[in-house]
Amino acid sequence: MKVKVLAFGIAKEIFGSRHIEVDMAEAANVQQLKAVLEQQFPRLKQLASYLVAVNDEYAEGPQALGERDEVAVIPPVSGG
Amino acid sequence: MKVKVLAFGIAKEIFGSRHIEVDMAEAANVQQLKAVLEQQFPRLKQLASYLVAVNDEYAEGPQALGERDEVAVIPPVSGG
Amino acid sequence: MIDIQITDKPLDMQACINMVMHPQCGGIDVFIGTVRELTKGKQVLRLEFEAYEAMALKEMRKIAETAFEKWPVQRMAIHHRTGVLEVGEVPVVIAVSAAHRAAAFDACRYTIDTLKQTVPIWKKEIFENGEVWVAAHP
Amino acid sequence: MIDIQITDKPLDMQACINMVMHPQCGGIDVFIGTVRELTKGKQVLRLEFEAYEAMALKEMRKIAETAFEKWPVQRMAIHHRTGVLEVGEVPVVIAVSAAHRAAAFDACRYTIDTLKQTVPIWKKEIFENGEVWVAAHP
Repeated sequence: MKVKVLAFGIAKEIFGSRHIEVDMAEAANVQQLKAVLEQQFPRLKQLASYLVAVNDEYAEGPQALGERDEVAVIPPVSGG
Repeated sequence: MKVKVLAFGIAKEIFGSRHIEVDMAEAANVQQLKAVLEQQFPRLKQLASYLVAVNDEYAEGPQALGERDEVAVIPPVSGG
Repeated sequence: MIDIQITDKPLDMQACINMVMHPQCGGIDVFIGTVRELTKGKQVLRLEFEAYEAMALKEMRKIAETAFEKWPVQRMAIHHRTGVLEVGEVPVVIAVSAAHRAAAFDACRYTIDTLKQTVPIWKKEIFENGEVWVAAHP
Repeated sequence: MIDIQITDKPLDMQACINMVMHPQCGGIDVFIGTVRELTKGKQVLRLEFEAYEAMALKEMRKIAETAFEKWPVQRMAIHHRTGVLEVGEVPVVIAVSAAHRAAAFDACRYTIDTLKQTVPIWKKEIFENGEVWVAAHP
């Protein structure tokens, strides 16, 4: 399946785009997505940390992804 | 000597005036002033507490008073 | 910069904030006191504030100076109103700026807490059937 | 009442305060974030704020709801700005009203502290000779 991944802040610069599409196995989970992203964009591993959100909620590694999910890479936040 | 005493809040109502004059011995102190005031105005003793200020500063009992001092009775404050 | 005012005019909150703004400040904490409708279940119609003005200004300045000693703050404004205030009106505004927000919060809270304990200002609550000087009696 | 806004227009502090005013509130605490001139000794020219807007609104609402559970507060407004901000401009305003001031202070401070940890908004500092996404790297 294709998963669309939104990128913000420095992740947008690392991806070179506000969103990218990633090829994943059916029912792949967040953990697997992170592994794929880190392989394609090794600079992600240099961040202090980053999280993944699924449908506007922070998601843990085991959470399964679907093609219609809105997935986002969340680098360290710095609002306020 | 005559000491002029300013009154605020409920003290103004107890004295029936914004200021009164009290007859005191020369070099009487704050403690003695309080005793005289409490005799003339026994309702002062019903207050939760009250302090005396001399020349815009809180004053302790032993502080001596002069005729030119600005003396004030400070009932419990409730600003803010 | 410390700005202390006692006035019988409505307080201008935005002016207090503008007064403490500073290019090196990263955070401002503002406390705004407001007149509550109810006190211990009784309907307050209005309040009257009276100040021993010269001493109150001095005591407020002392509090501000102590706050500047205790925390790395940049500017502080303390404005207190006197006279008759209706429900919803604002008797006090305290605005504090600092490079980092923790100092602004700590200093602002210290200032209102101490102001309520030491500054010679008195508040009379006026109810439908009487009035009372707040905190006067045990 | 909880009012959460993300906007690219200048924030209206007085509007935030007016929004949380309530006849049963006795105190309002307001936190105002401001853009500092210097960061770690380097001159900041301007900041750029970017938000994952839908999620940021949701996360801010969660923080407000948690604050309402933890403290007896009455109303809260959280307004965050995005886009380009100059030194002295205001990226965030948090206003909290409560019957008693302790709750307003605690809830306001909790809200800004938590906002800075969990809300997906990012700040880029632009200096004379470069720019950096704040907190991105160790």
